[in-house]
Amino acid sequence: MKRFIAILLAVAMVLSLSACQFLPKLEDPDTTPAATMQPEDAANAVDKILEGKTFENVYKTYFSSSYASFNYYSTAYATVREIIANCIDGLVEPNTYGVYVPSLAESWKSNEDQTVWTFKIREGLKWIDHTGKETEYAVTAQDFVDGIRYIGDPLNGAYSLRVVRNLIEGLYDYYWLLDDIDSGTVTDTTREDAVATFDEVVGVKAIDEYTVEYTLTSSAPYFLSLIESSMLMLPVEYEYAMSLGEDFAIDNEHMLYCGAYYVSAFERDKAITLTANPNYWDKENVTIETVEYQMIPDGTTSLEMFKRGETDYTSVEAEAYLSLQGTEWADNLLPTSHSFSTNYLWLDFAGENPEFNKFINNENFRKALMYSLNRESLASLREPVDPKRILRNTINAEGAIYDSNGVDYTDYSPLKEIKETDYNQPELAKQYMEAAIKELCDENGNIIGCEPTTVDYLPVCSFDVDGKLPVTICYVGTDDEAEIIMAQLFKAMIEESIGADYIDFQIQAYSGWTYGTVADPLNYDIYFDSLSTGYADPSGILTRMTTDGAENVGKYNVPEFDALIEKALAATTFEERLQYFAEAEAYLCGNGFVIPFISSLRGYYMSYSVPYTSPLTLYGNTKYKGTLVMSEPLTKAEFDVFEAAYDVERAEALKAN
Amino acid sequence: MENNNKTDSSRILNPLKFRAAVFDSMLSEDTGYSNYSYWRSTIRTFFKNKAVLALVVLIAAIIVMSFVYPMVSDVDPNKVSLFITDWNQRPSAEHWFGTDTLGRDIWARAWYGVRNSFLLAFCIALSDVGIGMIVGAIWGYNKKLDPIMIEIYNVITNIPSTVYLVLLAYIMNTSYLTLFISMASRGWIVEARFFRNRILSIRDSEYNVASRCLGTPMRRIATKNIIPHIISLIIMEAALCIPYSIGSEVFLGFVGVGLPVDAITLGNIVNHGRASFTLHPYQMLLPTIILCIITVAFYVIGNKFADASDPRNHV
Amino acid sequence: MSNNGHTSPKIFSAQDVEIKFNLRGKVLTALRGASLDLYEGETLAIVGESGCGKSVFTKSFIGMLDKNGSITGGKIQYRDEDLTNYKTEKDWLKIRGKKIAMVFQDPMTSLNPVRTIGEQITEVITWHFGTEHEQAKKEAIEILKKVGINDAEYRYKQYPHEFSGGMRQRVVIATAIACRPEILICDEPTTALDVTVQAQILNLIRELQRELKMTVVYITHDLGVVANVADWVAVMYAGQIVEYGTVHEIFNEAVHPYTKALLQSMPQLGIKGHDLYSIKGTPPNLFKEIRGDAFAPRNADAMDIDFEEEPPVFNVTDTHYAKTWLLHPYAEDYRKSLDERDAQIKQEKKAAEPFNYTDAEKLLEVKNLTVKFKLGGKEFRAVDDVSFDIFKGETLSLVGESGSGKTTIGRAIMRIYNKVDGQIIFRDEPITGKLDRQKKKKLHMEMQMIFQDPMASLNERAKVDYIVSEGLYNYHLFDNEKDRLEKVENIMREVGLSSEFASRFPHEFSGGQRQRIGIARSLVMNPDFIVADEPISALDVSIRAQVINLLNKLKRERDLTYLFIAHDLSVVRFISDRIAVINKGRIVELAECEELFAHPLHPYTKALLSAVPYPDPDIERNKKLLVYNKDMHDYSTDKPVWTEITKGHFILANSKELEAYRKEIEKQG
Amino acid sequence: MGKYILKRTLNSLLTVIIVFVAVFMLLRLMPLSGYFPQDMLKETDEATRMSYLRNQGLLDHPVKQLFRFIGNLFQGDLGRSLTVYPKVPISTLLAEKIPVTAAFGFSSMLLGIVLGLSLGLLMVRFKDRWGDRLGTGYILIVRAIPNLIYLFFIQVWISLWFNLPMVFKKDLPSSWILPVICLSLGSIAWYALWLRRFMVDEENRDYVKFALVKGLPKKQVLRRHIFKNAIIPLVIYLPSDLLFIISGSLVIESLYAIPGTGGLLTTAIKSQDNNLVQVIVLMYAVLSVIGVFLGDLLVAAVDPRIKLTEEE
Repeated sequence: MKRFIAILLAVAMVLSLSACQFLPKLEDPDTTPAATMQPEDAANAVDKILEGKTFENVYKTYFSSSYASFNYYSTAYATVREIIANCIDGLVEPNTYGVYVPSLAESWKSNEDQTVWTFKIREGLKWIDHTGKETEYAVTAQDFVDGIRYIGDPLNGAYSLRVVRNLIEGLYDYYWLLDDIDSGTVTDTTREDAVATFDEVVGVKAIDEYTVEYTLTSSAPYFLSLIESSMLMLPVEYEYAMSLGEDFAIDNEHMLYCGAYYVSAFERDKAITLTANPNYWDKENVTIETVEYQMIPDGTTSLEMFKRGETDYTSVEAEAYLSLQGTEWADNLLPTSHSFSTNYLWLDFAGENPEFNKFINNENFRKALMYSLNRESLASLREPVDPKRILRNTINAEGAIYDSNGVDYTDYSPLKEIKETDYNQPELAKQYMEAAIKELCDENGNIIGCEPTTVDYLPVCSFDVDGKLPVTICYVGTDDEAEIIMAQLFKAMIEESIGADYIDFQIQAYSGWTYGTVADPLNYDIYFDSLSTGYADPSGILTRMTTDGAENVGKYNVPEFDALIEKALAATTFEERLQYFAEAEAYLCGNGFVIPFISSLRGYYMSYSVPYTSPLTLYGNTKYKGTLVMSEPLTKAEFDVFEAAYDVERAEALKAN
Repeated sequence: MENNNKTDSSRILNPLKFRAAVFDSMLSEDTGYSNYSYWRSTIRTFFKNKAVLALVVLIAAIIVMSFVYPMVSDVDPNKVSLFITDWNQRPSAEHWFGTDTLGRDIWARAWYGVRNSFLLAFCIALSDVGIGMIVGAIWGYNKKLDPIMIEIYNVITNIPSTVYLVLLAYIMNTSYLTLFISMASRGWIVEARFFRNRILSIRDSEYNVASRCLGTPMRRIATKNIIPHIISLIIMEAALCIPYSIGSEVFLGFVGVGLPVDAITLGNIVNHGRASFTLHPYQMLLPTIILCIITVAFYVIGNKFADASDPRNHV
Repeated sequence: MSNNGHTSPKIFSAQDVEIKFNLRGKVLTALRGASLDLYEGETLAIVGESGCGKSVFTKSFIGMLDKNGSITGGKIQYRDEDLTNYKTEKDWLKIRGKKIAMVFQDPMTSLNPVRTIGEQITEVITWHFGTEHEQAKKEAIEILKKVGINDAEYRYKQYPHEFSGGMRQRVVIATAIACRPEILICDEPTTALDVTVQAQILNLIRELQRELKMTVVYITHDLGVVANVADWVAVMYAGQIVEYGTVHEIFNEAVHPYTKALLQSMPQLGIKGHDLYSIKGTPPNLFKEIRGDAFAPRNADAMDIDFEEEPPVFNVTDTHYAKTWLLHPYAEDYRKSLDERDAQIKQEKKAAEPFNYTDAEKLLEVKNLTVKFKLGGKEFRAVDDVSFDIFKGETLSLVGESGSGKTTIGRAIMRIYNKVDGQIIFRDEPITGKLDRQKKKKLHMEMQMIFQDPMASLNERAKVDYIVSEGLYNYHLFDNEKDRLEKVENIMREVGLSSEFASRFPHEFSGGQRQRIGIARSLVMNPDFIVADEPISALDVSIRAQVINLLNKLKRERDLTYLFIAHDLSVVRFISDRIAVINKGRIVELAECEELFAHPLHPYTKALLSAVPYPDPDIERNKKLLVYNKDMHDYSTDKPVWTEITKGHFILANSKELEAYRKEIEKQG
Repeated sequence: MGKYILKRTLNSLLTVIIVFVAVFMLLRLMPLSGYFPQDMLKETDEATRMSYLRNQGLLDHPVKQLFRFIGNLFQGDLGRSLTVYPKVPISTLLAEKIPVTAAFGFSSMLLGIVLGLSLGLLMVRFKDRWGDRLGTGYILIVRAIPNLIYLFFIQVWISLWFNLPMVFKKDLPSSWILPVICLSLGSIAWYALWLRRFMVDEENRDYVKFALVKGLPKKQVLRRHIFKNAIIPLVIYLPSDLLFIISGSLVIESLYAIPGTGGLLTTAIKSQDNNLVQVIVLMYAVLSVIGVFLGDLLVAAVDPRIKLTEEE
């Protein structure tokens, strides 16, 4: 499951973010001279290509894991995000250059410290149903308030609630009051009474029919990107949703739409058809009439089907990329550009394995691990041509967060140093390991204070440790083929650089819900996962990584980091905030509490769509609004032209903003 | 019928021969002697088919090779390379069947895989047939047990195997033992039923009744009267168990209840190879061919043995 | 043609037919030059033991040899057709079933169980004559009526399992004659049937033959049947016809030693208290080349020439010929001396005194024995309230048709069933229910059983040595290995087997030898009482006498008591002191042997006795069949009781019947 | 007959109950954290999770949960999926998925029976000749080689050679071809194998010899006599296909992206969607006992010798 989410995220990113050229530091796989061209030339070149093209009304794409439900508040499935992004509009949306432009909100403003945001809603819009017909329900400010009302009720089981619940004034207390009433801990008030207080206590209000105002607990300059990324900020027709109860949005017929498309056909686990909304407020910019999704369970099949013209898009994994070289398709391979999702290693600081536990709490050992990873080798699993471009040493992705001066968050010192360090230093790793051994072991290789025992990581595994070197490390991953290969590579490089006489690296593959059975009960020593920068603020990830944060799966204890996060949150300016966050992140990464190594990017793709024609949804999911679909596959040469032109245009656009 | 005497006039008969001969009672008894031997006929019928002989030789060669190779070879089948240039190499002099995604030698892995898979399958066959036979014997012989056993059979075969496979995976390590237990957890009852049906037909045969009249204890009835009659079935079932076990190992790998990732088995190799099949078909080629040879061979051997052990086919 | 005794034209001729089979890589010569002619409307019986080639011979007439067999010599001619030239199925279909039809032994398996009998008859008619289905159906119903099936229209739609054995054989016959064939070959048509039904079927065939003017060929080992039906008899031995003649010639003036031996070994011809004449050894192995007269090794009176030269065919009369050197002029003296000796022996034998019951000691008492079985959820009584005693030293026979419950009684006594009702008392101790180990051991050592099927009752995978000493092992009845071997050797010798046989497996033996091994296995325990469950019914005629003699010998020497279970009254009469007749789970009559044959009272006994075949054509053709029907009794109010009507003569009857029986006895005096 | 059916039904019911209760209770042994998808666990704190579990009734005593489930069952409420398809009523799910799988299952069963029996007949007709050898080879391949291997080859190569779609699409009839063929490969082999074996057994029966002696041609005897008898033992298993029709094939459905029930159980178990698992297990158990039961009824209908009262 995790893999699918990762792929989907990557796919989504790839589709939308076909540009990262505003980051001059990142090397392009093959740098083209077009990068230096003049805006007019670029535009002309693009026009020239587009002149000879015919465009399609239908876009055929695929998904690889099931669409469980369309309930955008409660579903945990990342797959749903793409459908919802196209079917339910939020208050704002990015344009093709990533600049926020009006969507359902015509205009917005915030107060000085960016704690109160007021949005003016577009008037006269109606919700439509799955047949595309207008319903009696109008899209109003109340729908946005009701969205929050919906997620504020524990019975509705809203997913990924934490950020929003903490950010919107009063929502946290409201939520727990209701929960206490449900569980019977609070008896002096009834549920009805508590629910009735929503409008008073929670910081979201419909000032009038078309004005909604959010009051936040802290300054949030990134609020617009949160609106883009979080489905919890989407509107709902409350009366309609309540009338359906639990049936709300279980399929396309039990929900209402207000976006560019509506789901006209839905076969669970099989196919989804999006049809353009005939009453859409921005109808003229909707270029594709129909988007057809079908389920294709694996990458090999999607590639085959792309070759046979059965789909308009396919991702091309590293191995496939190599095998396509020299075929007719070699010209159509396009590099994916960027992913905000970072792959990193969790380390278990409180696990039962006494050997690992001793060592992981030692800084030298953590550094030994850090320096033992040959990230390029790992990266070449996904990007065989230029593995360097997907290396990543930081948690938050480069290019995701900028301060008001346009300086990238990862260029803040001391994060910049970490970003630029080459961690593939086996010699250094060995030195650190020897240092650690000196500190932790006696001369006979016995780990001091460590008795032979049996480690019980059931249901994942159980094994015996002898309290001596080599240190037994239990790496737990999913049974996904690609992840197993990566794990085997980990094993090879760690044992090779640190030495198999110091490290005994054991791989356990586990299927099923890995978090619930592996990560949460600490049934692992090292675990591989990914994190994604959700919106234009490091807090999205970093606040979850504090000592008591939800993302601190390995139960490390980092008071220094916690303090820096406190400071960051309390900072008065956004730049100061970023500075503290950068320091905190550098602390965490530099000391090896987490070990990020590459981005989730997967090498290449092939497509029929013209790049840079859809909104640049950095934090959300692909929107098809504006996308042009050609009748033949895009070639690399064409792509380069588009890319060059886009770079120029985007620079212009950002400058103008 | 011609009614003429057909005496051959050319032959002169000796009148002295027309006298009483000495009667040899043993001679008269011995004419009834038949040299038919069940096992000899079975083996001969079995090997009469040249294809079967070839398969037996082939399978023996493969199994011997799979045990000898790990002993004599110094190639580490788990040796991972960190360099992309070593990955997915095409067959070459150094790597006869190329290397896999992480640069491991497929030739070496195939033989380790054959050994491990075969051992696993063999153990499963042993346990399925062994336990199945014992349970089947008790089941077949004890009429009172019958309704209970049938109920147990129904229940076990009715619970979808994935349910307890996953549950097993939950309570146990991924290891050969887990795989063994999960694969062997069901076969025995199917075998037991098979043997029960066979034993039921033997149970009331006259020679068993005769044994009971002689007061023969249960233990000896089992070892002397029953097992010798179903030994050919046991061999056949065990032989047929092997392709089935290998097949389910592949399937379990597909479902995700499998072996430790470092474990080299044919199932693991084939499942790995499947992912990159369209890209590097040679990676799957050798292991798949060996796997198919083994499963086909055992299937054929099992069936041919069954045919050969059927007295009706002793022609 | 005129002088060969046949009055009608010859329609079929087989000359010097040789048939070989490939079996386990070896060649078996099943037929070694057999010749036979068939004449219109006549009845020929081919007599022989199993394996003599009689079935193979007739199967070759219609091209039905098994795949591994082929005709390697000779000529088969039907009217103008040379059947040896027939190669394809299409050729054979011209005559198979249409001109030459065949009826098999077992009516229970000859009909397709899942098709109605009507369909199975109609399909023959439609196939051979291309008749319309409706018309064929009409014809089929006609034929069904003809073979004596009542309510034919209704039964046409029934399935075989809804018919009794006799009825099924009628259906089989109806199917066979549906095309009005010229030749009907009946392969042991009555062997699988009960004796009372047997006679009816033979009558039916005779009537049909007369009506349809068929030539009928019987293949049988039962000389009684031969005597009943045949005009002509051909005796087969080891793949050859050794003697041929009219039925009277064969029965009264047989010349071939094999024919003579066969007739003499019939228990009907035996004299109680003396050994039955028996043929030694077992039929020859046809895998080997046979030199001289095939019967010579078993013929105690064989001549030297018999071992060296194959005898030619000698004519006895115009209608009678045999293949034996005895008919050679050189052998005339020897033959005469043999005839004289036989006559003398016959005169010397006197029947033994009947068993003296006056001071006989009761060995076993069966009181109100009832055995119930569950079949299809319904309980039925296989044995229903049966009581009798067995006295020490006697042979009590239980006679009944298949399914009458006789075997069940034997097995109940042997404690094979866990639950029986009633009482069985052995030596004054009840033996039903649970017994302790000691008692069980004692019973196992005192009571033993001999089984019917020598093929099934020996463990194929154990050596004879183990089989025979199984009982010894169970109770450690030997001191050491040497002692055990000695015991085995002794008992083997006692049953007439070489002790060398001990290291062989059962399948290496012939049926008679196996039966002797089975007997040895029981005797090794030194029992006093033996339940012999149809010990000879699965054996060939020539072997039967051996086993009967052996049983009698053992009884004499070891002072045994037998409960002899059988369906063949002729054997029973020879071997037993008392006879109990059992029908449908109940003993209907029990009396001393001669008393029962002389004064049968119960209508079932009468019917049974009237149907017993006798190997004499004159008696056989004049016998009157009595038919038993359970509707003869009116037991609705007056229940039958087990009553001793005269001394030692028990009968199951109600008061009204008793009265009638008493009157009958008085009348007979 | 009525009594027999009643007895059988009670017996079957007992089996179903034992299976169901066993599975239900086993499922309750799984850890609570399993009720949450990975992302949800990371995103939520302990208290939120417990609140969710409580609201779903998952914290109640298993026995209470069992009785609640049974109670709802009698009101026609199968409950809602927990993790795989959050909140979607299971009845809706099944109503969506079963028809797809059943359509495939049914067509492949028909294909399997028709082709399998034809192949079996062919093999007997040409016993020990090319037809038989070819069929034996086919059976060998299908039964001996792990199906994953050849199914995969079929999807990649056969689809290419015959220009067929690689995945299933509802309104594209040609996309039905490969999955149906793949699904029926096994049952073709099964029917052919057993029909051949039973027919060869029947060939030695007396009634066959008698039918041949009657002068009927071999072909007719095969069809009218042997086939009719040999099919009876096969008929028993026919209704067991019912379960297969509904349960589908995990491998084939996942290869061809068929939105059926094939992988449903496995996914549900792996995702610890207990509500879904228990319903599916219940359904399968019921279907399989019905299958066995129907098998007996069918045999009784085909074989005139068997009357239902005679069973057991």
